Amino acid sequence: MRQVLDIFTVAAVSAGALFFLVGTVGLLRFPDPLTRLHALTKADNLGLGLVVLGLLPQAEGFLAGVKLVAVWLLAQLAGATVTQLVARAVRRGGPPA
Amino acid sequence: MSTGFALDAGLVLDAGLAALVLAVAVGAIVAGTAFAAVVGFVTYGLLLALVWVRLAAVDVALTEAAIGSGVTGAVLIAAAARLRPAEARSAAERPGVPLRLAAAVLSALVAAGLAMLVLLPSAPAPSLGPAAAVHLPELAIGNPVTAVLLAYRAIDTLLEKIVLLLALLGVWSLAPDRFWGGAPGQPHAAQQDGALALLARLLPPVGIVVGVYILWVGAVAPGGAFQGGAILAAMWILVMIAGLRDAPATGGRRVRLLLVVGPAVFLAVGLAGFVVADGFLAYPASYAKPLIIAIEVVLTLSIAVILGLLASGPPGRERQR
Amino acid sequence: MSAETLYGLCAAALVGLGLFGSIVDPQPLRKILAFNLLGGGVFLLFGVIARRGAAAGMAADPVPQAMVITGIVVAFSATALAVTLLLRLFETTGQATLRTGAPARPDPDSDRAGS
Amino acid sequence: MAEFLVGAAGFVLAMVALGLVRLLRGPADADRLMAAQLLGSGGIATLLLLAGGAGVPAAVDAALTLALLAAFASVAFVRSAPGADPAEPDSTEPR
Amino acid sequence: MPPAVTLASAATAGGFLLVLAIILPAAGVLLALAFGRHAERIALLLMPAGFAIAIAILADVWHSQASLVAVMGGWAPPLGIALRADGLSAMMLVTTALVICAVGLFARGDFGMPAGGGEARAPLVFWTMLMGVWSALNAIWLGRDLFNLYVALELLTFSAVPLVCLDGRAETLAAALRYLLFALVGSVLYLLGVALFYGAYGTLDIGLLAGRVRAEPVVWVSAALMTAGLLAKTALFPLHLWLPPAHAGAPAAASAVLSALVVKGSFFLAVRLWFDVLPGLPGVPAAQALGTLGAAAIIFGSVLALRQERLKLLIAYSTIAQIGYLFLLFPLSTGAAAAGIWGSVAWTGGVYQLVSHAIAKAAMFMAAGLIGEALGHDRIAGLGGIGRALPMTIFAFGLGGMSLMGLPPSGGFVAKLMLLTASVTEGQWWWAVVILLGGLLAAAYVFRVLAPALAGADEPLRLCARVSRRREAVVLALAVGALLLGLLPLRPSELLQIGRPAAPTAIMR
Repeated sequence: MRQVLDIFTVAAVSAGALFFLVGTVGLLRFPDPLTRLHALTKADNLGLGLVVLGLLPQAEGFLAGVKLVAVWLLAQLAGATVTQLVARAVRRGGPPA
Repeated sequence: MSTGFALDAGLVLDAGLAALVLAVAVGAIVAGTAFAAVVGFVTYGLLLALVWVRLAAVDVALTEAAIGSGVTGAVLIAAAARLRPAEARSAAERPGVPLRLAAAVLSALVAAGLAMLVLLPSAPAPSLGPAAAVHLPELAIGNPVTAVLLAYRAIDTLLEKIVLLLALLGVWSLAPDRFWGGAPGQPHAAQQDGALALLARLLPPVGIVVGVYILWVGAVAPGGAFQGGAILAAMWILVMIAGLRDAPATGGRRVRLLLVVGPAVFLAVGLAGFVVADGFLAYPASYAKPLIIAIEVVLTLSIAVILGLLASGPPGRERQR
Repeated sequence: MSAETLYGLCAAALVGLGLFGSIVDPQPLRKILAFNLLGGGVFLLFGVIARRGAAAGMAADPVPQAMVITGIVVAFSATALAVTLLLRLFETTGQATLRTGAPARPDPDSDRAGS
Repeated sequence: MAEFLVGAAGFVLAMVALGLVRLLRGPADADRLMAAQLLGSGGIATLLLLAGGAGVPAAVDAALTLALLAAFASVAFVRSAPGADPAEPDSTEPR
Repeated sequence: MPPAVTLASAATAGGFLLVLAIILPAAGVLLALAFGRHAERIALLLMPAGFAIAIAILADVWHSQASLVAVMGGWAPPLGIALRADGLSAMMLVTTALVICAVGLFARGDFGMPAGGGEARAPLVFWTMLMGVWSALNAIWLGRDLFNLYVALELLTFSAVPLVCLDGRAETLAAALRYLLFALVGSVLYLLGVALFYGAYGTLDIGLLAGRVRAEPVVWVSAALMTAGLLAKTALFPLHLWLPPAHAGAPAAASAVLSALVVKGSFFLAVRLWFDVLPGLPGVPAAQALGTLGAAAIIFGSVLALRQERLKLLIAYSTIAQIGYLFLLFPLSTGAAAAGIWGSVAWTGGVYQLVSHAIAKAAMFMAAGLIGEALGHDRIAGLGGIGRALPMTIFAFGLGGMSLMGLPPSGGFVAKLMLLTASVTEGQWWWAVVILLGGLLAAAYVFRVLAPALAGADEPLRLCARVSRRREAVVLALAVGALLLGLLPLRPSELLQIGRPAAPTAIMR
C-alpha cells in the first residue's frame, strides 16, 4: 500500500513539475501579454494542483491534508483574480505607463 | 541529517536558491524602471522566505512571507506607480563616475570582508539555544522563538512596538492639518472590479482563520503575534483596497484604543512583574503561559491595526464628525 | 561547502549590493528598495548564525531568529515612513528627488554650499 | 521519498526561475507581474515539497501565508494605476 | 559556555529606577496616542517625574559609588537583557532630563493644543515624539545589550525624523527623508556588526563581550561596520550632509532636541563600543582616524557656520563642528601614553563637551527660535537692534556661544581646556592646534551674530510677535546652566569613574 501511494506521489509531483516547465516556456515564448497570461495561469494552477495532489498521501493527519488543499484553493483564487485584473489592465490600452 | 543523495539534492537546491536570490537582487538594483525593481523586490522577499525554511527558521519565513514580500511589496508597488511621472527626472541625477566607483569599491570591500568571516572556521559556533531550552519548561512554551520574543528579550519586543506606533504617528504627521484625524487616502469608488471584490469577500474569512491559527500555534510551533497580526493586517488592507470597507478615521477613539491596547497590556503586565514576580517583565511562576498568550492576543490585534494603517498612508480626507 | 556557508556568502553579497544601491541610486524610492535588500542580507546573516548555532535539539538558535523578526518589523516601519515621506514630497513639489532645489525660495545655504 | 521531494522542489524552483527573465525583460509591467506570480506559485509548490521532503511540517504554514498574499502585488498594481483612484489628493501644504 | 550569571549583572536594589526611566516616557507615548487632546498635559506631567527619576539614579550611583543594575524579567545575560547605570549614564540621564524639561517648558508656546479642546496635528506629534526621544535616549544611556541598543537607536530615529518636517514644507520633507535614509543605512550597518559579534561570541551583553573579545578579524570588521553606521547617525564629517537642513528646518524646540541630544545618542554608542566592548584592544590607528575626522569636522563645520546667512543654519553647522570635538576623545584617551582611561583628562573633557554642548546648543536653538518668532525671519543680516528688543534671549545666545568658543567659565571652556591639556600631555600637539583654531572660528561666528544683534538698528525694529517672558527665561536659565557647568568641575570626573573597570590599565595593553 505504502509503495503504491509513493508511486502515486512521484507520478503526480513529476507531472506537476512538468506543468511548471510548460508554464515557464509559455511565459517566455508566447508573443503577447494576454497569451502569456493564459499559458501562465493554466500551467501554474495545474502544476500546483498536481503537486498538492501528490503530497496528499504523504500528509500526516487530516489537518495537514486540509491545509494542503487550502493552499491550493487559495492559490487558485489568487491566480484567477490576478489573471482577471492583469488582463483588464492590459486591455485598458496597455499597462499604465 | 540524511543520506548522501538527499544531502546533495538539498545542497544543489540551496546553491540554486542562493544564486537566485542574488540574481533577483542584482536585477532589482540594475532594473531599468523603478517598477521592475520593485517587482524584483517582491520576488526577493518570496525567495527569502524559502531560504528561511532552508535555514530551519520557519518563524522568520512566516514573517518574511507576510511582511517582507507581501505588505512591503504592496506599499512599494503602489509608490512606484504613483511616482512614475517623476521617475525620469530623478533618475537622471546619477552621481558622477568617481562617486560610483568609490561606492562600488566600498561595497565590494564590505562584502569581501563579510565573505571572509563567513568562510573563516569558527568552531564551535556559539549558541544560546541550550540556555533558551533549559527555561522553556518554566514558561510552558514550546516554541523557543516565542519564548525569546516574549520572555527572555521581552523588552526588545515591547520597545519595538513603540517603534511601530511612532512610525505610524510619523506617517500621520505628514498629513495636511485640515485632514488631521480623518481617514487615510481617498474614498475608493464603488468597485466595478468584480474579480477584486470577489477576492476581497472570499479571502478575508479564510485569512482571519489562518491568522488566528498562526497566532495560536505560535506557543508550540512556528508562528505568533507578529505573523498572525501581519496576516490579519493584510486581509484588512485587501478589503480597504477593494473598496468594500473604508479606512477608519485616524482620530477615532476606537482606532486609537486598538492601536495602544497591545503595548499597554504588555507594559502593564511587565510592571506588575515588580509586584508579583521578580522584576519588570518577569512572569509569576505557573502563570507564564497564560500571561504570554494573553499578551500575544492583544498584541496581534494592535499589530494588525498598526500595520494596516501604516500601509494606508496619512489621513487624506477631512474628518467627519 | 555547507548550506550555511553558501547562504552566508549570499548574505555578504547582498549586503554589498544593497549598500551600493543605497549610495549611488539617485531615486529615493530605489534607495529605499536598496535599503531593504541590504536589510535582507543582514537578516540572512543572522539566519546563518542561528543555523550554525543549532544545539540542544533545536535546528537553529532561537535568539538570532527572534532578532530577525524584530528587525523585519522595524524595516517595514522604516519603509512605510520613508515611502510616505517621499510621496508627500512628490505631492508638494511634483518631484521625487533629494536634491533640494527648494522651489519655494532660492536657498544659497543649502547643504551643498561647501561640498 | 524525501530525496525525491527535495529534488522535485529544486526542479520546480529552477523552472520558475527561468521565468524571471520576463521580470527583467518585460516589456510590459504586466509581464513582470506575471513572472512574479509564476514565481509565487512555484515558491508555494517548493515550500510544500520541502515540508514533506526536508521534514519541516511548519513550512506548510509559510506556504499558506504566501498563498494568502499571492495576489497582493497585482492588486496593489491595479489599484494604484492612474485612473484607478477617482482623484489625486491635492497638494496643499499643512498650515 | 561560561556561567550565565556574573557578578556584574546581578540586579541592584535601585534597578527599578532604570526601568522607569525608559518606561515612563514610553507610557507617555501610549497615553498621548490614546488621549490625543491631552498629549501636552501628559507630557508636562511626566516631565517632573522623569526628572526626579534621573536625579534619583544619579544620587543612588553617587551614594553607593557603584553601578545600578536591572535585569529584565529576571533573565540574566547572555540569554536575557540587563540595564546598567554607571556614572556616565547617570550624567547623561540628568542632562537629558534637564534639556527635555526645558524644551517642554519652552514648547508650550508653540505646541499648545488649540483652545477648542480638540486634538491638533503638530502638538500631538511634537509631544509624543518628545516622549519617544526621551525614552529612546534613556534606553541608550542604560542599555547593556547591543541588540537592545539597536532597538533603542531605531526608536530614536523614528521619534526624531517626524520632528524635522513638522511644518510640512517641501525643504523640510526632503531634509527629513534624507535624514531617515542616512539613519536607516547607519543602523543597518550597526546591526550587521551586532550579528557578527553574536556569531563570534554568542552574547551581546557588553560586559560579557568585553571579557570574550580577542584581537581577531571578526572584531575589526564588526567594529568598523558599527562605527561607520554610528558616524552616519552622528553626522560626523564627511557623513554630515543630512544634518544642517534637518536641524535648521525643524521648529526651534525640535531643533534643540535634535542638536543637543539626538546626535549624541549614536555618539554615545560609539563610545560604549570602543571603551566598554573593546577596552582591551589597542585601537590606536582607529582612534587616530576618528580624531582626524573629528578635527576635519571642527574646521569644516566652523568655516561653513561662518559663511551662513541664516541664524539657524549657522547654529546647525556649529553642531557639526562641536560634534568634531567629541571625537577627539578617541585619540586622546586611547593614545600610547594613556594610563588609566577613566581618570584621564581627555575622557573627562570629552564627556564634559558632551554635556555642555547639549545644554548650550539647546539654549542657542531656542534663542534662535524666539528671535525668528519676533522678527519673522532669521537672516543674520537683519538682526540689527534685536539685542535691545530681546535682551534676555540675546544674552542667553551669547552665554551659549561662550561655551562653544570655550571661554571661561563656561562648561565648554572646561571641556576644551581638558582636551587641550590632554593633547599636550599626550604629546599629540596637532589636536591642540585644531582645538584652538576651532575656538577662534567659533568666536568669529558667534560674534557675527552678536555684533549686529547688539548694534543699533538702521531703522526702528518692528517685531512681528511679542515674545513671552517666560520662554525667554527658560532659555536664559538653560544658558546659565551651561555656564555654571564650568564652575562645578572635578566632582563629575569622580562620578564618571563609577562603574568603570577597577584597573583599566591592566587590560589596556
